[in-house]
Amino acid sequence: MNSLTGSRGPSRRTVLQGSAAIGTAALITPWGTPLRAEPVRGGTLRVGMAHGSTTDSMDPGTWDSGFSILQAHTSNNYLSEIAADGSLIPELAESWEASADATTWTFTLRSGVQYHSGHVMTAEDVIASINHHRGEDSTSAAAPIVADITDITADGMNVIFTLSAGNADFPFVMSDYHLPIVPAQADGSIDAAGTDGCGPYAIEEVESGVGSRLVRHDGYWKPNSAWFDAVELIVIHDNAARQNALVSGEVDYIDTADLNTVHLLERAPGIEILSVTGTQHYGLPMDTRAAPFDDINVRMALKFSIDRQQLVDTILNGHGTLGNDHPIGPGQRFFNTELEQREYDPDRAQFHLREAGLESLDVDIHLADAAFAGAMDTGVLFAESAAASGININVVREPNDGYWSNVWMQEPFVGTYWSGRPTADWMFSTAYTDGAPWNETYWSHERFNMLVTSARSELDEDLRREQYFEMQQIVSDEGGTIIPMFAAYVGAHSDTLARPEQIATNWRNDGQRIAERWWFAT
Amino acid sequence: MGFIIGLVWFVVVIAIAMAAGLLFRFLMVQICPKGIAKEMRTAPMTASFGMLMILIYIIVAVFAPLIAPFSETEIVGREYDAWNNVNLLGTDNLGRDMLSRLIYAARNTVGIAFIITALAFFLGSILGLLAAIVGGWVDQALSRTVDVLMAIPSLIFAMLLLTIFGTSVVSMIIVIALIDSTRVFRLARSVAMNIVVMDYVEAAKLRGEGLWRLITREILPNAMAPLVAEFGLRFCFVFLMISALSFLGLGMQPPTADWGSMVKDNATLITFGDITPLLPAGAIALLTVSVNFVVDWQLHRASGLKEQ
Amino acid sequence: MSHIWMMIAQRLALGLVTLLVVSLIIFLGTELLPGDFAQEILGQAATPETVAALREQLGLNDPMHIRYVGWLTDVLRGDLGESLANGQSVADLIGRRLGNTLSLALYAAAIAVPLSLSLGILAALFRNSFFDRVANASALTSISFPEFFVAYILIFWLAGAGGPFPSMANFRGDPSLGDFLYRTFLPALTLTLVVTAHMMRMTRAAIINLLASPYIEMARLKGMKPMRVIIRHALPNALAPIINVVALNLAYLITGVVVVEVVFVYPGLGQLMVDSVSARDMPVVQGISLVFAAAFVLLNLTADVLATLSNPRLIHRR
Amino acid sequence: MSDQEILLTIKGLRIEGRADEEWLEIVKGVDLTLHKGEVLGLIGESGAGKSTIGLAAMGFARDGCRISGGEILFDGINLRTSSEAERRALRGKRIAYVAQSAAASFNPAHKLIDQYCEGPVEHGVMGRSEAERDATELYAKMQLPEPETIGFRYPHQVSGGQLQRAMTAMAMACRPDLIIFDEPTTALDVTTQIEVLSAIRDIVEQFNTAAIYITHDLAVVAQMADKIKVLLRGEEVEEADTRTMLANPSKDYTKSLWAVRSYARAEQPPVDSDVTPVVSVRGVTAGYGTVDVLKNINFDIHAKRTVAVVGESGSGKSTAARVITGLLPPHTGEILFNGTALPPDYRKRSREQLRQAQMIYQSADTALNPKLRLRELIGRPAQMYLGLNGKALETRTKDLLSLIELEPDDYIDRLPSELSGGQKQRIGIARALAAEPQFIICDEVTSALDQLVAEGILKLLDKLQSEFNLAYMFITHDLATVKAIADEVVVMKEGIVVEQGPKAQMFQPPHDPYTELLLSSVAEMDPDWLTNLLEERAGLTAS
Repeated sequence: MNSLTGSRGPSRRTVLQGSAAIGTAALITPWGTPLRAEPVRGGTLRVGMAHGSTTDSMDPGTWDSGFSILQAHTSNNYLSEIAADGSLIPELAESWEASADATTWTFTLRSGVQYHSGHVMTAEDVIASINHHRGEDSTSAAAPIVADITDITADGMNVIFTLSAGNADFPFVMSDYHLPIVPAQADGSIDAAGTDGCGPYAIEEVESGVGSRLVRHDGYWKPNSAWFDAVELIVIHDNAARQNALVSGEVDYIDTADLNTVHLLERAPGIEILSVTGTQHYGLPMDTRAAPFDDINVRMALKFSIDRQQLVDTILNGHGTLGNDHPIGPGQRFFNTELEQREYDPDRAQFHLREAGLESLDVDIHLADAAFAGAMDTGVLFAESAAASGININVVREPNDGYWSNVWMQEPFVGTYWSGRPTADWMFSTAYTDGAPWNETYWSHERFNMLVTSARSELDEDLRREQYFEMQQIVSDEGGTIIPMFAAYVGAHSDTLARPEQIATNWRNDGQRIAERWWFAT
Repeated sequence: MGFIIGLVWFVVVIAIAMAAGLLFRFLMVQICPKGIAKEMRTAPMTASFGMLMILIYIIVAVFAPLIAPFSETEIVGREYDAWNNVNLLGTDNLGRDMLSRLIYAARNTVGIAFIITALAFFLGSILGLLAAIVGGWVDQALSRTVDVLMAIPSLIFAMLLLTIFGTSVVSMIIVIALIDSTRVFRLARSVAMNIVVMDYVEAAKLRGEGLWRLITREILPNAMAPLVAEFGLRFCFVFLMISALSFLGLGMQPPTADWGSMVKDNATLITFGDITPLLPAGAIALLTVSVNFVVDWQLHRASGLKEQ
Repeated sequence: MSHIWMMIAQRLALGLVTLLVVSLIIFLGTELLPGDFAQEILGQAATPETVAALREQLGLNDPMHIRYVGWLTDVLRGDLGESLANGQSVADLIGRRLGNTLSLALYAAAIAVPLSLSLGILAALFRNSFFDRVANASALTSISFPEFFVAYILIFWLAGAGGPFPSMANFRGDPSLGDFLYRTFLPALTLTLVVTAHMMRMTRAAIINLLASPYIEMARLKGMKPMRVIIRHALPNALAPIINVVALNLAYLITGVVVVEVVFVYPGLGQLMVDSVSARDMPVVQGISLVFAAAFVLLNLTADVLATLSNPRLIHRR
Repeated sequence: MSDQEILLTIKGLRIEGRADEEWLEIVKGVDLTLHKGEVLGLIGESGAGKSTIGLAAMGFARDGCRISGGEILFDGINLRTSSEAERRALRGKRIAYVAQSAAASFNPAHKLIDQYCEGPVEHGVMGRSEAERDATELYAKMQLPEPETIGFRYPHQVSGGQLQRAMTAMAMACRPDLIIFDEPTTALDVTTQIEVLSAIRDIVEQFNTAAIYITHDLAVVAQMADKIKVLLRGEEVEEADTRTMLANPSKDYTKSLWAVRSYARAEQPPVDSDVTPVVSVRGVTAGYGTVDVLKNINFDIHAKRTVAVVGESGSGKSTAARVITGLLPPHTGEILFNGTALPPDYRKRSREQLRQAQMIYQSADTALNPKLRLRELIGRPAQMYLGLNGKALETRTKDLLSLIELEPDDYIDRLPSELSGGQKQRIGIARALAAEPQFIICDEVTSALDQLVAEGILKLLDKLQSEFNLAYMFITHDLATVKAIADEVVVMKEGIVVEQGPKAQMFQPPHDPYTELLLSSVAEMDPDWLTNLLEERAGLTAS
């Protein structure tokens, strides 16, 4: 049942969707020409995964680790998909259409899509899959992103979503990794422990925190994809062990290379580095309600006293770009190209310090490498560079264990990372608007909040751009987070592995679709 | 061929070490007052070498700021510079001078390890001796408590406690010392058990001596030899504990340099054949070996075995 | 012999009390950890609503003592409960991993124990010789390197590009014995290096400690060869401390090898424990603590029984 | 005997021992000749080098010692130039050794028979089963009970006297030409000693084995040896055949050794019955757990008097001391001190009560904390009880050192390890005196000492008693000591007082049978004493 080629590609009738490019590939290809060859079928792809825990479960509402997310995209399909070029394309939906105020969305489903178990996908499956995350007593991590959905109904192969407020970017939400389409049970729920899906590979066995093995789904509907016979995901926490496994040929691909030594890994024979910069960024959020961070000049002083270039060179080993204290990446659609890049400037930092009426400043920053890889070192370097303008930063090492519950959003000055969101609206309304669940700086800016709401349902592209530019300006100058760098996703693979010309930048592992898009070179 | 070169190096290093040990012993015999000189003369080569090394470590630790070419945290070059004229041992992952960090780490690591071990011994041996001398329910209560604490794997227990109490230096010292003290308790108690039956302890009890004096004057001096031996090993295990904790993300607070964390931070380099991480690891190993050489010698003297 | 059975019974009873107290300490410790399961499992994605809902669903809102007593009653009924994270039976989760942990411990012990005993005996025989000092110094050096570092060095030499061994000790399904021994050789060797020094030094010290005994002099005056004096006359009397230190190290091989598991990607109990602690997955944490504590108690008991059996004065009372 | 073939010749033997880093000569040129079947007694005080010479006869030097000069010829083999392997082949096979303490010298991990068979089997003299049969035979010859099965016991399951005999049997296993006996009976009770001595003498005679018999006890060596060599500080004093030596010692040192046993303190007048005794033991029954080690013991100790409590090991005499000191509260009965009852547990006693009763221990090695200097060892009781400090304490400490006849300035800062055995025991006495007590328990205070030294201690105790009006309780197994120092005697056996009364009465017949056995078992300086005694006892049982 995979003869549905006709419906591939964007539907011109859908609003906004066609131009939803969120980034261009920023490929570092030291070897010159990209790899290209006719894809061939066969072989077992063995992937070394940096993140995977014995507490991982099959329930989509709990997916969090790199392992869960890659496995999700390998064994499941979603309503929409972010293509390698960054555009949003339909996957299990053939097309979608919005009402004029963008509050009602109608998704037309692809027919005849087969699950690994042999069942065929229905509209009820979609409703059950999304409803799994909704409701008062939802325990899903995706609960906030589906909170706006007030109703879902089925009409044959159409599924109609009613939203509480207009959202021009709603189809993007449907590509979220928590929202795979899985079979509904008789009572309208889904089997949270089940492994069935309609993605390119079927889970053969899985052990949390250890790994899993998936075999090709013969009935997969998507043509010219899923070239491997099988995929093995192996959790290898230790950086050195993971790299050893790659170098010694025990895995073909590792999703995370140790940035400290990536330059050495690069020299190893037969190893290629895959480095893409997208939306992932590291930040140092300050609680804007707490002294001294409630003073905008103090925040500005800190923003000027961090040496961004040094961080990119040292912490990222060059695999990233400078951040400008707002969360929108240079490749994204509404990236503010007019905003001046903030540089390390001890004099201006001192100026702002004096503006705040301070001679010197002593602050604690609470960090753990759980915040992001290299967070501790970032703190150390920050402390060194800030010392020049009379700012004493005391780096407090917090345990990795429990960092997100006890330190982040608890202590006034911490570290954070965001893998980013495909749209500016999604990003801003997740972590910057007043009352957003993860507003980590407790920042409240009237004009900014107003702009977010108005831009969300704004249909005019230019007006929208103008508004997003202003939002970035506001966040950068007045916001509570120092965002010094956008970090590349750095993985590595053996040269026996061939990859398409364009690599997705929205996420690591070729947009988590490596198993579908890559193949073994012959 | 590599093997032969390695062997030659090995022999050369051993020879230099032996020569240094001999020279040191000779010097000490000349310099020291008569009593110490006499003991020094009995020191075997290994012990002399060990003492020399310990002395060097102490000097390095005490005079770190004078010896180190750069400061502990200063960034002086780009990251992972090779060995060169300015940074003799290259730079670390942030571009700090490796040699300077090694030297400062001597101060931090040895200092903290010493405090931890000393605390563990203070706690463990006092309680162990108390249990042995008082006996009865005090002994039972203490021994059973220690049994329970020892039944929890130390690394996991340390992780648990450090997560609860935070990873400041103080809590690290207290937590590791506490966990280590259970091992010391067991040893101290079993050693003391053999001493409390001695007539001189009975005599002291009959004299009406208090507990404190019984412990400090009658038992402790006679239990010193095995305790000192254990001290040598425990002292070194503390480095490893800190290092393992650092591996699990709970080590020393940066930017403080300590060998355990330095091994951890640079360890991945070894998989590319870079020997930089061997330096802090070697520093730990050399101190371990040195301390234990001296301890072995002292034990040998205390054992009364006369053969050489 | 009856007093030995008495001792075993007594110690087992005491061991049960130890397990109970350990479970209580671990429970309280995990409770004291900042954050609970609901927060940890949702991580950065947690919102107050979802956390509250998850707590409600898993019964985490019950008071501490009720949860502990509930857990305890289940355990006494032989039910270790289910993982909060993925609903799997704790017994199953632990069972699989315990097998792995025990196999690796056994493998390492099978190399380390004979090796360290022989080295210790030889060092005692050739005490203060060049051999003794080199063996001693090498052993000390090997324990003074952090475990993960030893592992990296071994991987660098023996695995990686061109090395004969795999750098990962993971395997799928039931490997053949040969395959198992081959794949887990490096972790076993790492552990061997870590524990050998302690046992070797104790063996050497325990033997040398006896060499001043009159019965050793007697054996020498009977014209016995030095090797026979050590093996036949000193060793049997030095067994108690040696057995004790072996037991201690075996316990370590079972309970303390999380770092080696991580480096060699070996699915053992240590990794499960660390993950479960950081997720506050209480039933799993409790289950593993019980296994670890039981291993410690049983090994100690075994050591004491063996030490008793090795001493005729304790088995054959007058 | 001298017409027989020479077995062992030692000429100009020099042995050095290491102290700190120096080598000191401990045997300084000793000559020795031994014929086949001959028994030589080596006698001397501790430090005379007798054991060292005995071992050197096997070509063996203890760790920390080395043979530095002279010649050792055993049956034509030069033990100094032969290889270690050659010497090893001789040891156990042609030259055997019987150690002082069989309990310590038998390996606790192996059965007696295994240890017996090891020598013959390893030396290739006979096979295992033959050796086992042979062992049974020798055990029977050594008059061990149940000779067929006793070998299958572990050493700790066999009594001390039996062990010593089993060890002699083991030494005989390869039928050696020479056996070195190193104080084989010193650790035994007197009654056991006789059995062992006679067994050894019989078997040596039977196999015509040559022997070197090392001891500090003249009376014992007189029974065993054909000739006697007296040693002093590594040098020979004189050598002669046994009878000559006993009757006519030529050197002063030898004479002084012979004279030791003559000391006896002056007879004390009887105490008035209305004087309150210092210590009074009333109906004491005590023990460990439910087992009573003491059964209804009564005796009094008066000021300026010495009560000797006599008995063999296991008689309960030390337990009595523990009851009096309060270490072991009795089940029933009480201890009166100057007429008032003491609390049974020492922890309940007042500091004053503790001060009044002091104790001197048998082994000064374990009774003195090896890590404390004399200043603190002796000064501490004075500081504690009398509140002395600083200058006063130092003066008092030095006075005490003078009292025990040690030069104060020289000794006050020494450690116990820097003293000789006798000096250590004096420190024990000084420590007891420092408390200025009325009553001192002396627990076997002389049994670990050489006789000359022991006599010095006894004299000192005697002197101190009259000087400070002390009451002594003297625990001993040695009747000679009793004779020397006691006013009253309490004889104990298995926790019961079998006889008690003034000394004069005790040493006069009629005796309790046990007292009689004890008295008759004390070896005398008569070469025929053992033979006569055995004949006498045999006659008694026969009739």
